[in-house]
Amino acid sequence: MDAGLIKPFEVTKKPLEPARYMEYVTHPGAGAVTLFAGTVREWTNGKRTMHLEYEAYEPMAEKKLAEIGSEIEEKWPNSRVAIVHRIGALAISDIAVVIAVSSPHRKAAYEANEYAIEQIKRVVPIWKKEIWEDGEEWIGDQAYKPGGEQY
Amino acid sequence: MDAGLIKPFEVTKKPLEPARYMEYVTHPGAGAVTLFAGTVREWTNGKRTMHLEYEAYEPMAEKKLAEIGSEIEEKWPNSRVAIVHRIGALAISDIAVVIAVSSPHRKAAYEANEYAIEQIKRVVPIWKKEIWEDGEEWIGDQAYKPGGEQY
Amino acid sequence: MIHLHYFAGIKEVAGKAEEDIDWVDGTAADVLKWAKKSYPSFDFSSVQIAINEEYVLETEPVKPGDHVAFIPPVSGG
Amino acid sequence: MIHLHYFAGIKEVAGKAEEDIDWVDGTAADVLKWAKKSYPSFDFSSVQIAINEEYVLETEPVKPGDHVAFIPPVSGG
Repeated sequence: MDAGLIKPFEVTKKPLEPARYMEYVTHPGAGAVTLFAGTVREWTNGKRTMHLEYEAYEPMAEKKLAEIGSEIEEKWPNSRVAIVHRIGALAISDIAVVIAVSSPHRKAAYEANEYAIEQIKRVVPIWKKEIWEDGEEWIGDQAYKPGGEQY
Repeated sequence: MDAGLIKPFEVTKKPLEPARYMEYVTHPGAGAVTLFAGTVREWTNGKRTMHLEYEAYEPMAEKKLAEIGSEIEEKWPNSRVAIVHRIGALAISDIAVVIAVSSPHRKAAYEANEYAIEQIKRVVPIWKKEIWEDGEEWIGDQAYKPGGEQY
Repeated sequence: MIHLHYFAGIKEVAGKAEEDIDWVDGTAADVLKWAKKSYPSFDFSSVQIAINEEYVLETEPVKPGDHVAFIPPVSGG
Repeated sequence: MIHLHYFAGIKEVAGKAEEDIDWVDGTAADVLKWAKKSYPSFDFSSVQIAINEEYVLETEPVKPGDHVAFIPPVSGG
């Protein structure tokens, strides 16, 4: 695994390898690395998901992921961040998103990681369609309102 | 990597491979996996660490790690947990501890993971010696008082 | 001319991911009005507009050559 | 006889990781008293006692055959 060739903020059709992003963010000043992997869950509210389809406005999504990374590196000094999102068809237990954050101290590493997933769900133009046995639907978690209170 | 052969609560002299523990906790009911890696930091309060030595009361430490896992699976239903701690000599950026938690939802996965590291630092009989350029010292983060308020 | 980008449910209703339309002058609100008229079966009520990959208010001017994207509620992660 | 276990700084002061001592009857506090007398250069003030791999209060009885561990403040993670 060559961590040097990693794109730290990427939207990709390829399966995600969490270990590569952990290695990418690890550095001698880090005492804590947190990693979040969003995985495809089979059952949601009693409904069985067969698979998911993710779609993105790719250039804007990558730009927004990088912005979240910059915000984190500013809010939590000496942190390092990588955020990658997979698109296309994903099966149960596949990893949709990986967020890796390193920090000198653990509290910041947890907080910054959670901040990243909240921001992704708010502003990054990526959509998920759930495909069940008897239908399918594009899921809209929440609307982004520029100038509104969410941001 | 054969996740089937993993010991989910272990104290070991071998380098830790985080990906194995992520895979171990991932299951079709999980929508979120969090992983914490405690890494050896070079600088602490202006003092340069050359390396660390970890020591454990191994059977008791593994028992305590498993207890933390059971507590988590009780407090956060449908979570799955693995916690492993490395002992012996560790170099800068080596991983000392890995905590992997899966849960149906992300909030629980973050909370449970942070709970695990707090408990480790409180009750698991593992000790770290910092070796600097000009000396060394066993580090005592905090004392465990049975019957006291910490637990 | 401006370049329009559709995603998720809008893309399915429009039957395409992109299209170019003639454009001289106007705001994001005007583009949205055009889209509502062109694809009446889609509910645009919670759709945001991005111009050249940046979220904008509906009062933002749209100039020829701009990329205008209709962003339905996102659901990544 | 009971089996004593030392770690970290205590192990360095004792010069050994384990030792067995004669034992008929007493509590964890009595074992601690013995250790303080045997290794006076170590500060036992924040040391906890575990009997057979479980933390105990100092009032806990210690029986022949028990494993008694001196647990200085832990620093794992």
